[in-house]
Amino acid sequence: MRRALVQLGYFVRTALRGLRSSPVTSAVSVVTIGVSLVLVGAFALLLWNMEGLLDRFGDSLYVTAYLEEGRPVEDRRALVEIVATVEGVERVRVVSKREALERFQAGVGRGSALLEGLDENPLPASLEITLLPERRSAEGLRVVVESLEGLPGISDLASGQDWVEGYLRAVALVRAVGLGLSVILALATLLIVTNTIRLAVLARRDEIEILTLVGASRTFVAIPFVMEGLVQGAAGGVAAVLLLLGLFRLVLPGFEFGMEFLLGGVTPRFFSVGEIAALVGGGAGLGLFGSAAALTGGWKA
Amino acid sequence: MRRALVQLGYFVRTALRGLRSSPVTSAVSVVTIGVSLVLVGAFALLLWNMEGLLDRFGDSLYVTAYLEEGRPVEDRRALVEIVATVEGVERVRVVSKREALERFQAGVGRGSALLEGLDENPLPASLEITLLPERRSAEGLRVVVESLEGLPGISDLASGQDWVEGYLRAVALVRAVGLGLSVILALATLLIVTNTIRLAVLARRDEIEILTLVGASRTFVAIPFVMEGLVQGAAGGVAAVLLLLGLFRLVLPGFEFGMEFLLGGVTPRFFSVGEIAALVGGGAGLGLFGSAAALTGGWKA
Amino acid sequence: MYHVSKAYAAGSFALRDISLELRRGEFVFLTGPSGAGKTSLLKLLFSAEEPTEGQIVVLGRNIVRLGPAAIPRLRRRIGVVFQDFKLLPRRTVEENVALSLEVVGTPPRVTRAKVFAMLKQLGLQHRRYHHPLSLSGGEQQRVAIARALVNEPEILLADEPTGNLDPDLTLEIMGLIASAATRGTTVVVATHELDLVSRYGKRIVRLDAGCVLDDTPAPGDGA
Amino acid sequence: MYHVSKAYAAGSFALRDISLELRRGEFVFLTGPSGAGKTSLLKLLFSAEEPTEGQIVVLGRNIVRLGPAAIPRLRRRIGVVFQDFKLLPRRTVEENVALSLEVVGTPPRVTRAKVFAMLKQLGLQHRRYHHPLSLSGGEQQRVAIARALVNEPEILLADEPTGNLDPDLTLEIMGLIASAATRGTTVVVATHELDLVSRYGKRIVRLDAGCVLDDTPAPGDGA
Ligand SMILES: Nc1ncnc2c1ncn2[C@@H]1O[C@H](COP(=O)(O)OP(=O)(O)OP(=O)(O)O)[C@@H](O)[C@H]1O
Ligand SMILES: Nc1ncnc2c1ncn2[C@@H]1O[C@H](COP(=O)(O)OP(=O)(O)OP(=O)(O)O)[C@@H](O)[C@H]1O
Ligand SMILES: [Mg+2]
Ligand SMILES: [Mg+2]
Repeated sequence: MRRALVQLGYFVRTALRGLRSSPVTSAVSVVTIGVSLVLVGAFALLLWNMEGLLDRFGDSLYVTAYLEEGRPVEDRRALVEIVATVEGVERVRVVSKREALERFQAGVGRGSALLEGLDENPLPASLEITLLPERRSAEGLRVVVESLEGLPGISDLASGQDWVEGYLRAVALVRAVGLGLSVILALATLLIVTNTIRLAVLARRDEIEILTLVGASRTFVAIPFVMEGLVQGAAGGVAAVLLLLGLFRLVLPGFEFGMEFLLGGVTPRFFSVGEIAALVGGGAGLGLFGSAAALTGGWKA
Repeated sequence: MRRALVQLGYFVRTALRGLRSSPVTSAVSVVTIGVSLVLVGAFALLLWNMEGLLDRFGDSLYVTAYLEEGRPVEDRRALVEIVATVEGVERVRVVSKREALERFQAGVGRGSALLEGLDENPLPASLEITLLPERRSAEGLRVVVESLEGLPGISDLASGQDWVEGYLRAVALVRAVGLGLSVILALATLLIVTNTIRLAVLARRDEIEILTLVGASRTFVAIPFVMEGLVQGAAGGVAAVLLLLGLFRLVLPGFEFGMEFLLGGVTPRFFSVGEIAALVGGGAGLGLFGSAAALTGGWKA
Repeated sequence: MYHVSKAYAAGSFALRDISLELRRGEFVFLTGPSGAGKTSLLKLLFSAEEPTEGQIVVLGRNIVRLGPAAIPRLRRRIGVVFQDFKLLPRRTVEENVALSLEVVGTPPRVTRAKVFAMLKQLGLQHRRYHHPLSLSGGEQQRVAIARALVNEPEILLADEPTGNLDPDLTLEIMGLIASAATRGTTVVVATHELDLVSRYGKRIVRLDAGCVLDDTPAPGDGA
Repeated sequence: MYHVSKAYAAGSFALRDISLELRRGEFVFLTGPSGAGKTSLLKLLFSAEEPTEGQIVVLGRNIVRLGPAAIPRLRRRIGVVFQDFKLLPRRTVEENVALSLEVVGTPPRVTRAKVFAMLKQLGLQHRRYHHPLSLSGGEQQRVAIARALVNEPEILLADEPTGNLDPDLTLEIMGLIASAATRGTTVVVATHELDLVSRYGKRIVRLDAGCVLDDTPAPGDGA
């Protein structure tokens, strides 16, 4: 016990001394880890905010139920209530005949007097039925449409099947590309960081050799190095979070104009506390893993 | 002259010897440069293909000119020809009354019998006027609309101003985010590469010190190192191109389904020969710059 | 202390079919011209190199068969003064000497006291916080000697321990090494300085081109 | 050859107010106990360190005022044997020796011939393609000497050039150095080996604690 404490003291002291006595090497490791995490973090932020964007698009994914003409208002209310309880439905909105006409005119073009000649509004009222996010798939859509099909008061259903499939494919594509790039980025980062630490260890191989000649066991040599890696990694993680925060604050206002259009009212979000902890922890893990790998791999070379 | 040749021979021999005698360090530099370029390259490919995508969306950015009813067919032909010569117009397509009705019905929903009760098709024929890519801006649109406004035979113009502005903002956002990420990525890559080479130089600082003690000038010491950097960088560049090509070939088929929806008929493109040369040259430049920077910065430390 | 040893390094023989036996507490000089194999022999004893052939028994263990975990344990019982010192350039003199105590887990307070005493004996206490690179050659050599002796090893291997020292210091340090031998430490000193060798009247092993030329026992010794 | 030199290193004096003058072609031994300042003095001559105070004139140039471009040029005219050899571990013996010819731009063929001749003189031709780390201490020292001599320097500074060599080799190498002196090279040898110093009957400068203790001219010399 006492000996373990003595050893721990030695390890901590040696690790700190190592950090102090090779500032360039340490700085390089910290910067490399930091930069790598900034890349990963920036990319993660982008992806997450794009997910938000996709969800937003998903909100305009709805089933339109055209209502039969000439039904009493009470019937329609009852219908809305029934529809709202159908499994998979998130929200129901009533679009009146009048509103339908306005939309149509807005869609065709401003001054269009297209339907003006008609004595009666030919467009029917309808229900806009939004699906729950988890139901936004071709399958979920089919289920909802089937549940609605028999209901009295509904003359016709339009689910924009094409648009839905296109949307779903686009989401899948963005997710896949994002995932692919994330994997490449993560692997690249891991490779770069372990390589950098391997070089840092290489620069100090004399030290390692001498320690083993004096009778130090592998563990005795390795622990301070690994601790150094841990500290450097954590420092890199903290630096990355600060830099990302700075970038986020700096860059955001410039994009707000375009952002508003794409994200609508959604404010782009930064990392949560847990995610920040994960980033710093990831840095520490990288440093730890990197130096451990460098020591086992590069012990001799 | 003779002496210069002798020196050049020495430099080349020394650079090659350096590469051979420190294989781990060289490999680390090559891998780091390669990985960095893979990141940059993958990102560039993504961006360029997204630009293609944006252009594609841009194709559906057109001005609709509704035609007056009851004009003879000759008049309409003449109008189309005139419109086609307006500055900024790329293409003109005639949408007949019949086609307009079909589109409308398709847009409202499949079985919709909405306009069936009408004895006459209320929708007018129109011209779809596509703008030249370089004119696809709010300003370009305004110019075209103004040029068209006076023309006889046109009853109304619809340019979907909102949609245009939204689209343009989205393009600006994607470009800005892409540019921002590119800049971060490029800086990060530069930083990582120079750092790695700095460590590699640090690992050989004894060599540098001894050379200067034997009377070597700075240039004499530096040139072989810089040549090594150049070779390492070029090797990294070649590796990056091969890896990217492999990834591109590997990943593409899996995405084709989603891709088709987004890109339509556009096949995602790989780098041109010139771009490949630029990538390899960029690697060589990185290596060169990195080692030069490491030598001047880290000469003493 | 060790039995038979036979070794060659990288194609050409550095040592050919050497057999030696050292007793516990013995003091042996190893001499021979440059390149004779003195350093190679010490490296074998220390298991810094493996013999190409033959067996070596050190402190009762056959080091040829030793696993990688056992080698550090053995090394902690042996003090070595390397011909090229092998000091850590980024640690102070004090920290360098403390190393051989730290690897056995000595508490910091004890370490500091022992290191200080040892440095004082070697006239280096004022260089305590210097780094090896800012020391003269002789001072570095003394730091290496301090590191080898501070842990009171059972075996002391010294490769040219006085090559960079002036005659006065040489005498002093040989005295220190000899006194370690009288405390029961087995001492092997490799050196060319024939004066030194002859002055002490100890056992002398002469090597040349990897062979034992002769093995003169200490004058007062019956063996 | 140089005039006044006064220097201290990092707070404490390594050399105090030294004044020396060497003539072209002179052979001088620099002796003194460990830490006396011998290496420091040689470093000053070689502009590896700058004097804290005073001026040093070497080969007609005041090296204190020398720009960074002129220092390499000066160094190419001086051969140095470092106490710790300073060989490049990743180059062969041949390449290490060739270095001092390559920095002056000697064509490869000439270089190879000169290097071979020099290695042969030092009995190292069979180690030509070895790396320094696989050489014995004495062999490394001889490589360092070969590198210093191969370029026929105008000044030769040798720091303990025979510390790792056996008596026979020491004689041989001192002969080589002495013959360089007879060819007009100014030679400064720092050493503790008093036998060596007394045997040659050359000028002796004794240093202690950074001061010149005495300066004995060569017996046959009127100065
Ligand atoms: N790692 C190695 N690889 C190849 N040859 C080696 C190696 N180490 C030593 N040798 C060779 O073995 C021979 C003996 O070397 P060793 O270092 O044992 O000599 P030494 O007696 O210590 O000489 P010195 O007095 O000069 O230090 C030398 O010729 C040397 O070149
Ligand atoms: N770079 C340095 N920084 C601080 N002190 C130094 C430095 N170099 C040498 N010294 C100190 O200067 C003094 C003289 O050192 P120097 O190397 O000149 O001695 P030396 O005469 O060569 O001794 P030796 O015979 O042991 O090699 C020593 O006490 C040493 O500690
Ligand atoms: Mg030896
Ligand atoms: Mg010295």
